[in-house]
Amino acid sequence: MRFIFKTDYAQDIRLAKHGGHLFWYSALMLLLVAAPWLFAEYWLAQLTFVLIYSIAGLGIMLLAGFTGLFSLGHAAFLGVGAYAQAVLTHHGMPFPLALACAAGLSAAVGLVVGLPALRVKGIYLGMATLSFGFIVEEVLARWESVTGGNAGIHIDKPTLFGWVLETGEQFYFLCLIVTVIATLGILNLLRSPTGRAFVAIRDSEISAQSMGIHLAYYKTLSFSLSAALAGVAGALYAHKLQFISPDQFNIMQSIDLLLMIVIGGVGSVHGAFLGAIFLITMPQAIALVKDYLPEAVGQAPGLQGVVYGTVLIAFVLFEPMGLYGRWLKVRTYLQMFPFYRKGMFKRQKSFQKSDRLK
Amino acid sequence: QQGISKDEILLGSIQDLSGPIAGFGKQARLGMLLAVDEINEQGGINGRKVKLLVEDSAYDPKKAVLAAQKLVNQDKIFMMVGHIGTAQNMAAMPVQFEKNVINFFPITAAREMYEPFHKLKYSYAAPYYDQMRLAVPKLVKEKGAKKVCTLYQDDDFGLEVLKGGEDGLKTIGMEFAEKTSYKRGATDFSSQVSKMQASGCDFIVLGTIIRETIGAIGTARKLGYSPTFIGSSAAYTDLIHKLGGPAMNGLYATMTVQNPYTDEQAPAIRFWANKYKTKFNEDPTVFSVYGYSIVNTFATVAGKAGKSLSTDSFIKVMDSLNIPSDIFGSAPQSFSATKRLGSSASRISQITDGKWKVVSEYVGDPALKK
Amino acid sequence: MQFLQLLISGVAQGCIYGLIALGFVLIYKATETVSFAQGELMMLGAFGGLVGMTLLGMPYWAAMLVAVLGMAVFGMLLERLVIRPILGQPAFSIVMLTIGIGYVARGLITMVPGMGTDTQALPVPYKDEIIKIGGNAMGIGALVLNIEHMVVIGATGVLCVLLFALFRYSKLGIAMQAASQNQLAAYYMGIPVQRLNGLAWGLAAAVAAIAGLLLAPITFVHANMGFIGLKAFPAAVVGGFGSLPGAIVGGLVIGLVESFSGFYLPDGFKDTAAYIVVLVMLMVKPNGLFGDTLRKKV
Amino acid sequence: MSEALLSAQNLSVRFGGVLAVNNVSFDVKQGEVFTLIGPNGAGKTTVFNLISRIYTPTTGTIDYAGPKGMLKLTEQPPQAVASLGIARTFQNIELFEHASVLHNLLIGRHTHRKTGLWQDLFFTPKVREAELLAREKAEEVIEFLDLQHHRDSLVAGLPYGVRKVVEMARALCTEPKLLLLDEPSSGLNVEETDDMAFWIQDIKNELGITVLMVEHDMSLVSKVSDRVLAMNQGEVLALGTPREVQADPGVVEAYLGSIGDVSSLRRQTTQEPA
Amino acid sequence: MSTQPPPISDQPVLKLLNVESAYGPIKAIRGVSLQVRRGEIATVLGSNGAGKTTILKTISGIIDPRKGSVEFKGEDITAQDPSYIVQEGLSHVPEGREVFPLLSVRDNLQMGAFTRSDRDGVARDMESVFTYFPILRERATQDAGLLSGGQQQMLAISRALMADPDLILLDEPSLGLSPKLTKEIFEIVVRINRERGTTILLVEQNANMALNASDYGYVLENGRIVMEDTCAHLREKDDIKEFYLGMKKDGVRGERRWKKKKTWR
Ligand SMILES: Nc1ncnc2c1ncn2[C@@H]1O[C@H](COP(=O)(O)OP(=O)(O)OP(=O)(O)O)[C@@H](O)[C@H]1O
Ligand SMILES: Nc1ncnc2c1ncn2[C@@H]1O[C@H](COP(=O)(O)OP(=O)(O)OP(=O)(O)O)[C@@H](O)[C@H]1O
Ligand SMILES: CC(C)C[C@H](N)C(=O)O
Ligand SMILES: [Mg+2]
Ligand SMILES: [Mg+2]
Repeated sequence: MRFIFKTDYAQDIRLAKHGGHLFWYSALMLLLVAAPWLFAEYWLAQLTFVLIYSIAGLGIMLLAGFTGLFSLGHAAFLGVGAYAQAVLTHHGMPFPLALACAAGLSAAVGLVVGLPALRVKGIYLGMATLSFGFIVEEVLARWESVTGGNAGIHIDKPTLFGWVLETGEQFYFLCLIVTVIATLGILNLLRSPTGRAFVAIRDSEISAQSMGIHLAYYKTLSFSLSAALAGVAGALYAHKLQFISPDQFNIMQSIDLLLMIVIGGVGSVHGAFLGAIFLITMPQAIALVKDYLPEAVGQAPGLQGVVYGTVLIAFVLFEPMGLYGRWLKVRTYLQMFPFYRKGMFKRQKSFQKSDRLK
Repeated sequence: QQGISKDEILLGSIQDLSGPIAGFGKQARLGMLLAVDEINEQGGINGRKVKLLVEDSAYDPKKAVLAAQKLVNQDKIFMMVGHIGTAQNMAAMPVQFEKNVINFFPITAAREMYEPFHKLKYSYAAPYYDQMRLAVPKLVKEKGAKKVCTLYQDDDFGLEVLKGGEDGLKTIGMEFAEKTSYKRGATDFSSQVSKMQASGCDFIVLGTIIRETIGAIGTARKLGYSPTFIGSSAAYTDLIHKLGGPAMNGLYATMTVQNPYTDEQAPAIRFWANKYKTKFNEDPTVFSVYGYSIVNTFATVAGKAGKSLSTDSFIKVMDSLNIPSDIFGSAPQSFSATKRLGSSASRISQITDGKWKVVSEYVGDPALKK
Repeated sequence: MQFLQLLISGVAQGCIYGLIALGFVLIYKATETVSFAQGELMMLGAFGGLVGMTLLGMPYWAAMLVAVLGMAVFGMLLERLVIRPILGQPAFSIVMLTIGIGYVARGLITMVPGMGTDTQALPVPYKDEIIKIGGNAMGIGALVLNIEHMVVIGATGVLCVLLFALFRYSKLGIAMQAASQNQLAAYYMGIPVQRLNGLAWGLAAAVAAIAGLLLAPITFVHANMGFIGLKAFPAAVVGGFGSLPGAIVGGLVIGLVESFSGFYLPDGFKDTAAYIVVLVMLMVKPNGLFGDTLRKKV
Repeated sequence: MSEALLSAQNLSVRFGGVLAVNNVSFDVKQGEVFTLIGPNGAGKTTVFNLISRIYTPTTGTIDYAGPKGMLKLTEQPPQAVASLGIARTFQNIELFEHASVLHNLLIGRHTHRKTGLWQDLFFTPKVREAELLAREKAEEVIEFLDLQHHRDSLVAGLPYGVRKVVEMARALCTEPKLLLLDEPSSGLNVEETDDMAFWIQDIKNELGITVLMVEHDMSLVSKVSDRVLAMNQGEVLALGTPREVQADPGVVEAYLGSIGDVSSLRRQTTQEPA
Repeated sequence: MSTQPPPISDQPVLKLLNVESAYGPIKAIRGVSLQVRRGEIATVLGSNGAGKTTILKTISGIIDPRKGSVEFKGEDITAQDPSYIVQEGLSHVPEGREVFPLLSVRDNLQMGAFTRSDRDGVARDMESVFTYFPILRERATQDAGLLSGGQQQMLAISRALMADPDLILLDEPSLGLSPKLTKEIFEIVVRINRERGTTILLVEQNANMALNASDYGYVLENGRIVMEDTCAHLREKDDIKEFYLGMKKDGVRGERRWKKKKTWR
């Protein structure tokens, strides 16, 4: 175990808690910056998708993981962002401005969805957001004059101050920058009163309220911020995919987003990233492996669903804290190496209580 | 040249193997495999064996892009053949075009598969738009219908049918008396059918695929409502009469190649169908034929392009190609440097006694489109 | 006449939603989880019936019985193998599990060669029969009642009454609710929480199987038929999750709204009507029509 | 100890058939410890819930001397109550279970936040400064209530008694003018109850906070309260000094019972277990 | 008490041997051995966090012990399923009430009798419970979650009585009850013990009550039993008097601001 000798309150609010953190995160950054020279084009594209999904993941993590509000319609925000970006850049708006507008529009929509969230919880909130997702999808499909309807629309390459981002590498760097900014923003929020208010609402609404936390304000704020991040991710997604159609933002996409943070680890910023890595690499891994499997299995349609579902079940069963939780255990194990005792991480019996009374 | 090695040509395809039209995707894949095996048994193309990699898109554009990226950038395929689905193709094409990979004969009859022009686009399927534009007025006149209505799937596919029907009716000075739609996956069509019944429609253009076609017609039959129904080639599948039973008799659909029944009259088709059935232990469908023909056409062209096969040499051969009608009765096709749709002609077929029967000659001038 | 016919179609469709929603509510009442696998269980049940009838050549009733019982056993097995190990974890984990189960079930069925990817018809004896009321001699202008729908309506009513009685009057049913509200206390009372949970899942799977078999003539049997559950969710919510009669009423509301909006409103409203109703409902009455309005007492 | 900090007039609240509070009026004066006692279900917690705006009274009003003069508390939104200087604890303990004690206390500082969303997003120097200040204040409370050992423990794993203290600490972190304590000593043993008595007195005397509490432990009540209000079935039974109220026959009858000797409970046989 | 109480046999109904339980890495009790004889009332005293609740939870199978064994009526019930243990005749009034919030009061009581099948007996016990706590009868159809704290505590105790068990574990039964009711609760407990011969293991902060009502007592500190004796003897011990009964020799205020170290260990 590493012991950090604390001498100063400021230590607790620093982002990097000790030298080790600093070292490893710098190394990671370095690796990410060098990625275009290290990885083949295909993998760089995957990495770009990972970054994009991480941004969306951060958003839904903020909402579900830290504020405890589960949204089953988050793909709608992704869609709003993507379409806003597509339409605005098409009308010649420069990329940064369009991105800001996409984020703003998503946030505004998030605000509207946040309103029912003030009155309903749990499953009801899930259904409200689910319904909202369906409605947005329908609007995107029906509002043909703007969205091109179900035929979908193409998106131009992003232009930054008259400079067109032609290559995958350039776009990768753009995503990397946005991701870093988004991550820092979230980390800052979490160590400040706003973030604490979110977490308080997650744990107990009644005491949060009695501590003077304005539930309505913070819930809508959480919805908006989360939607804004999803909107940014959607905008980048639109550029990366170059073609968007309403059904890309359907319920399955929403569930994917939720799965992402569950598998990554609900309630940790790391989880959003690990989940995104998982979500993107999993289908690739299956696609790579299936050519080596016996025909009856490898080529069978549905294999992906089975693997996907099995992995999800396995995570919930064996690692409810997600990938990040697993990593924490591995790390603790390594740090304590000779002194590790069995049963240390043994799951305690726990007992469910109605969440209708929260 | 990407995807071509000394003794192998690598092809990629993306099918819906687990989504809503997985039934089609699976058949198309098997048809392709049959063709690939035949080609390889005969020594390949100019000494190169064909290898086909198939990915699953589950009818999801995003997955299609990921699959295309894998095929194009990771596996480095030479060409994308028979990719199913309109939106999926739309999403995947940019990835392919960036790497100069041809989108060869996608399995969807949307006009976007050859328009706007791109040198890497080739389409063989008579567009839904043209199918309906030509077939609807013809049949309306034949039937002497007074009021024409439509029920379409509210997505890009359904819209093509709608627009084709609209433009076709315009040529005979009519328009849709009632337009109704549904969302993909819908199971209840009672209010749409009632609406059309209430407005007295006696001719209905269906922009539907499988279950929706059956569901809509079934609903109408139960309401004692029996107008003339016509669907597009998307509804031209043996599943319609197999699932829908006798209620489906009388349905018209536009089509190009015939469904290969294993007890078909024409011996060539029967032979082929039984070969397929022996190999895969499943009845072939019209989608098997699509897959089979696509790969065979590829092989013909690639064979002509010679040993130094490359994207450019392939395009060169392709752009002066004339394909005659095949055993399945496809319309003759021709391509040029500016004409990337083989043929816009289709014919009309009807279900009688639980089987599709061709009831018309090809309508539409193959040379009509540029 | 038109109005009446729309009403009838709406009620018929509403009962379908209600029937599926019953399954949701059942699982919710007994375990406080929302099962996203309910639609897939329904699909499995329908496939079970299909295999029984077509491959094994069983008569309709036998196949039906075998499918329902088989699914009940399957539900219990599912609980034993997948749900029980994490019993007591937050409900959210179990919701995620059910999503996983749904994926696997759909995938596995799709993997079955020669069957999984196809759409199939279940050869029920009453298929395509209709009853006409009124109208002239030719039957023109008559009200049409569809046997398939009548069967659904009847079954929904019976199931609802049975389940309602179970939860209201039987010790077992009350114990299930007790276990879902406070598992720890249920253990303290000697309630065999795990066995009751198994029972609840078995029951839910059986109800799903019934729904699947009754729906099969209407929607056909295919791997994705469970997605209709996405429309049954709104039904359960409108009725108030956790209320069995609510599920039926919610289903009817959604069915009727769909039917009428499909006829009288522009395109696009029919498909979103269910969701708009849910949103409106949640604004007006956040706990649905029959849901209990409860706040934690501090 | 003169003017009223909080004054309730003719409060009533009805839940369905139950009249939980029935026409109750009382004043809490600045700087006193005012205690509510009464049998179970008398409506004591409900009075607290009315003050903290979890419930809205059917009739009656509550006046409160807020920072900007007297105001009608019953017209304030629930989340405003804390910033008016009213903090509370709960009968059944409502803490943020999955957070550390320190984190709980920092949430208690919420009403004193000075920064907005954008500042928080960028963690400006102002936020940093405010954070450090909040931490210092929290540490003061930790010191005051002897919670140093538990600073970083998760609340979920703390014994009942410690949680009671943590909840009180969290309430103190809001720097209230009026502190509502719902059964502060329940679940504490005699010794711990003694500590609680000292703390309550210190809160009153050193921090100058007015305390309104509900309590069943009469030794604690008599030790710390200035005035006691006894309730029964939602109505006022008696009001006065602890001694006066304890002597009230109605209170004895409904609430206290014949305490005194409990040796009657002992096993009467000579047979002593070996 | 007029009825002649059934004799306390020497047979232990409940026997803990060297039990050790932990929450994750935190050991809450370390090697606790104790026994409760048939027909007696035993009590465990201890300060906050000493591990009293943990002992009770371990007995009723809510926590599996790391080491040691629990024996009930001669049968090893270590780490058994809690519902099985209850069916064997042990019932537990948990700390913090734990009612079923959305069930009516009557259904809550019915659930208490879940393991029983004699309808008449259940109805009779329901009646007697209603006579102990008339408010429960008044609120029989109300959701239990809406009861006041003390009313819920009454319900929790009544619910355990409904099981008609051989052994009741009571975790702080007087928590949140008025002084009058506290005394009544103890009278009821004693009465049930005397009349039905039900064995009782009691954990209570109100040591005065507990030591008077019980026959035998254990003192728990930091997860270890540091003292055990008959309650008659315990009542006389100075340490007990000082720390648990609050009978300080010097009643000077403020003097004990600085806690004294406890003497034993
Ligand atoms: N939300 C509610 N709905 C219905 N009844 C309620 C509600 N809240 C309280 N009651 C009833 O009001 C009465 C007073 O409850 P309250 O919680 O105020 O009692 P209390 O004096 O705090 O008692 P205790 O000492 O047992 O905590 C009780 O009979 C309770 O059942
Ligand atoms: N869920 C938990 N997780 C971690 N530690 C726990 C948990 N529950 C209890 N503990 C620890 O176990 C020890 C014993 O707790 P226990 O609840 O048994 O004490 P107790 O004697 O009943 O105290 P109290 O009088 O407060 O009820 C305490 O130190 C507590 O911190
Ligand atoms: C195979 C076809 C039914 C596909 C459909 N034409 C589509 O656009 O996706
Ligand atoms: Mg109270
Ligand atoms: Mg305890």
